[in-house]
Amino acid sequence: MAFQPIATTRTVMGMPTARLAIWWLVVSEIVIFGGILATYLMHRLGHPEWANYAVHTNVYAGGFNTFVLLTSSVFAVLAHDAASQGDGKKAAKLLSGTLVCAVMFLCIKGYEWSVEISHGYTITANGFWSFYYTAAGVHGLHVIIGGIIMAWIAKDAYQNKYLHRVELVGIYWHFVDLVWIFLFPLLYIAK
Amino acid sequence: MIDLLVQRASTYAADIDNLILLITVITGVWFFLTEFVFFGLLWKFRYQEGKPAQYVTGKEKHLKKWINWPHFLVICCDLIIVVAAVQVWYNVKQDMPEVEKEIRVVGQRWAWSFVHPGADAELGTDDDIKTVGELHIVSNEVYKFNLESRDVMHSFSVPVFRLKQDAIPGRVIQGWFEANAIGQFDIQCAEMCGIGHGIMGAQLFVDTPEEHAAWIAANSN
Amino acid sequence: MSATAHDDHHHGPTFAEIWLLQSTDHKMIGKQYMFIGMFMGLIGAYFAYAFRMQLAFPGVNVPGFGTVSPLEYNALVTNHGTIMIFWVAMPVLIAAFGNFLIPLMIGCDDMVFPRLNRLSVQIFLASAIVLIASFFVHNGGFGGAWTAYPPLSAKAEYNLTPLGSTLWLLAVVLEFAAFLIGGINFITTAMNARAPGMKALDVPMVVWMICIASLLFMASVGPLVAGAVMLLFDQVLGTGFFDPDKGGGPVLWQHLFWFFGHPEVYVVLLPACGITAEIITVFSRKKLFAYKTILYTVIGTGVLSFFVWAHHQFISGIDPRMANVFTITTVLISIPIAEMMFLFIATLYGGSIRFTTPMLWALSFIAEFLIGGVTGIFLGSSGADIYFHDTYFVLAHFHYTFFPIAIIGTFAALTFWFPKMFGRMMNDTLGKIHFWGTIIPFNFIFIPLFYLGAAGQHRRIYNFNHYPQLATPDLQALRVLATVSLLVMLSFQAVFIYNMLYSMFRGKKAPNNPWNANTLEWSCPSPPPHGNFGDELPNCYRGPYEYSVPGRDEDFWPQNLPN
Amino acid sequence: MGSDGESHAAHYKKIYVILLGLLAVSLIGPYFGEKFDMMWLTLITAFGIAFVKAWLVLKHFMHVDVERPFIHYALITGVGFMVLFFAGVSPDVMKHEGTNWENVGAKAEIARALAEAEAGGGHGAHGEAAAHGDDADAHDDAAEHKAPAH
Repeated sequence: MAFQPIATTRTVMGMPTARLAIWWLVVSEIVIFGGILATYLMHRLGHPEWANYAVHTNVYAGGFNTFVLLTSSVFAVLAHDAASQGDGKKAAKLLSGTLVCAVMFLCIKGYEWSVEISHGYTITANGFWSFYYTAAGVHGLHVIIGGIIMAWIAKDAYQNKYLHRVELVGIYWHFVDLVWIFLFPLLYIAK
Repeated sequence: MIDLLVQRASTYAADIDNLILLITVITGVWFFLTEFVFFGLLWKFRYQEGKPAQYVTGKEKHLKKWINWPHFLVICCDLIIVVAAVQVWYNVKQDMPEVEKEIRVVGQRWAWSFVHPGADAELGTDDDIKTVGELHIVSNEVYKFNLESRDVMHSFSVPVFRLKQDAIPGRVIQGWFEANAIGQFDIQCAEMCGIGHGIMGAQLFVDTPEEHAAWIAANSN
Repeated sequence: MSATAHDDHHHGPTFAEIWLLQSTDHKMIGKQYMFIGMFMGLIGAYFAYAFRMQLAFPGVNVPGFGTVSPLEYNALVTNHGTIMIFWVAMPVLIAAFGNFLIPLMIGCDDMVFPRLNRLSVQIFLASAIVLIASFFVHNGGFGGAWTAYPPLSAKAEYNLTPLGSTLWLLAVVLEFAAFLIGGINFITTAMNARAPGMKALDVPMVVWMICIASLLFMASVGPLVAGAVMLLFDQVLGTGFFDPDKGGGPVLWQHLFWFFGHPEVYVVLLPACGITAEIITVFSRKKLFAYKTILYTVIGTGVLSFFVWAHHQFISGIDPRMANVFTITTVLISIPIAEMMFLFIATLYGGSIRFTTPMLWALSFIAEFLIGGVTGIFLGSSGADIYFHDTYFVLAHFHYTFFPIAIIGTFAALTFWFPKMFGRMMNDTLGKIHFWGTIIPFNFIFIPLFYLGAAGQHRRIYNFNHYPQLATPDLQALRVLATVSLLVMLSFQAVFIYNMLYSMFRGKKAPNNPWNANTLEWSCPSPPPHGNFGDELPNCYRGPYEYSVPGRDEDFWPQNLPN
Repeated sequence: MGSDGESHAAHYKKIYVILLGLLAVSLIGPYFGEKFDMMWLTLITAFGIAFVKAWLVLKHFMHVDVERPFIHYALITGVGFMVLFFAGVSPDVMKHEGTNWENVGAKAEIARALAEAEAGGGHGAHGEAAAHGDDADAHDDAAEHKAPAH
């Protein structure tokens, strides 16, 4: 790294600085997704008619996407395990497994959305679909950003450089998976 | 205290003014006391040659009590203020006394329009009188208003009544007032509603029963 | 703005580092935040000048602006508020002094993530450019109040500034992104990169305050980021989150906004309190009175600030029963802040107070903020707020809190740390002239506005002769007095700008520790070189406020001295 | 972290299998819950299992249990603020009337949508609000079983 300040190496709180920062990033993401989900939940409880709209969400696509994200999470944690033993190549291969799952997740979502939009359930159709696209959209954006950063880290890891970052992007990735674990029942199953 | 600036023209105006007076007295006492102590300390402990500063950690009992006692008294004053405020709030905003007349107030981009009950004192009948920019009411009668907005958020504010309630598009909000002073007063919009927010005033006419009857006769077709 | 050459840095900061925000040095980034903030402050002051002239002399051709149309008036008022809070108070108080002071005060060489720090200032500059751009689009800047209540902010047919509204919202979201990244950097640095031997209670109060402020910002901005995405979709795509015709509700935005809004005012208040604590201890040569209690009141205020948000909405459509809950929590939160003010005043007891310019600013912060705090009780109690909501009383209240925070706090910090930031001393007499020239007119602006607010004058009305009860000569005289006082105050700012620019290049050379203070930033050369403390970083042996310790010949005991 | 490397990977794979099992249950549960109209079954399987899965990911993948305690406080505080936000906002957004106010806009919207669902409803084909205007032309083809309005 061009210039690494001594400050970054200090661990007064007993944990590496980078991991501390990632946890703070996760806290700030909790309040963002928390804001969307709390608002969505209020509307779902206040608008019984949304159940009729929610019927048209494709549970099978959502369920399969959950399976895809869980698989990507297990790849990420295996990659972290490999990185903690210094095996950069194996970590990079496992991270690329996560990335494949991420791309698959986005493709399924793309297909799912195109079907729904063709049926006329656009974001401006009604309140439910507005929240559906906003929540899943913000989550999808986080999957894309996470994927790009993970690809960068995997490239470095392949040359055994900055292996500690594999764990960091893993924590972020597991959080994005966690958000989907809550998003899936709220959007798809609550009929 | 507020009545020195703005006339009291509704029954609960006095309650709100007295609450404001109570808060003024309590906070005024604490404010001047604190500023006095503040400037006193500045003067007493200003830099003087050969008089070094003391080493005070803040754990000394005799000094801490000078903080804890005022702090405790501030908490007591706060409780008094809260109880008084919630009481006034309950009377004005939550409790609805038995209503003699009902009017509809509609806020829209840049004018207030009113629907008066008309001769039969019943709202919703076809003899209602609709006016724009003018509200005619009788003094010493409890009026209930149904406040709504057609487009953006407005706020129905009658300073002489100490009345203020935002009009939310999509909602009907009720409130009440009882005038006890005759005259013509201002109605203002108290929520930013776009380019014409400044010209959205209306006039409130509090009439005697005779004047009101004459006005109804003149206006019901 | 070329800082003197750093000794171990083979050349001074390059042109790109200064002007194209390429530097990763926390001190350079701090100065960049400060100068962007001050530039935006000039724009905010210019807007205030323009609409205050319109209020005092309705319809006049304002010199330097022209006649103010109602649409322009709304845009001026809205963007004055937005700029002063998001682009002046936060960058200067949190980002500028946070960036400059935190690494120096906890004895490390830079922020833990220097490149992330550079990214945050670049995003912040982008947000400032986007906001300025929103003034020049069709129909001008967004005019729906800085709180941007929908449906006015959501529908172009209502606010008539479709481009301006969306650009305004994008600028605010970019500013949030900059401060989220910056905030995480501050908190992680302060937590993990402290000097060896510096326990949690040895950290200077301003570092605690800036970190707690960043924490409050990060925890409260989440729902508003979600709200901003919804409002953006409402504006651009036509969704119905806040559109009553499509089942949405404007009250939802109010809650999303004020859940962020109230912690936000404590986000800007706490750094100013920290700066005041640093300065009054140095210039009264006194230990801070009850450091731990102050810390608990700060944490208490921070947590409580999440429970009070609906006192902004007592009469704007929430359920009246909720107002009682929020009255209680609002009056409750005045207690920790009152306690903190008492403890600051108690710090002066037994001191040897020197009235230098920074001390005058810090003391005036306490004196003026008390007025702001006291008038908050009127607005926090629901019964009185029925009358005062959205009147000039509210406006005067929050100017008595925001002005001490953003302007007095900034001048206090800048005059105090100027020697360390630029390596030169400011002229003290000019400093005092500027102080009195700002403080006295400030009171003559806002005391009349309290009076006007009590007389029932409501906010954001550009011409009061539509209201017979408000168009009386004596009320108009008060508006003229407030405007004239504003003109006087703005003219005195020229004294400050001259003093700052002159001193930056030709001021007297500053020693390392001009004020004989204890904290670590005074133990390194001024301006500090790249890497701050040269070859090895200092250790910390005691608390930051060991002044006038009995049995020592000198009345200060720097943190880094072993004995 | 634990004994030698090999058992780690196996440990993570074991957790992964449990997660997949829970996912299957959370899919089958609501299917039966709807068929036999057992609302509680849908709730428990869909949401209850979501919390269990969340805890498994937190514990085993993010190692939050071995993390420093202040990280736990930070995460819990974040979630706590969202619960507080829900509590403070729901009386105005979830409910459509209260003391002295009534959200006629939302009620009208709900009534219209439910009436429309009823009109288009009947067993089988399911009407829905395609374009939001009044002329809702139901053209939904995928016949799904009628959803219980919970």
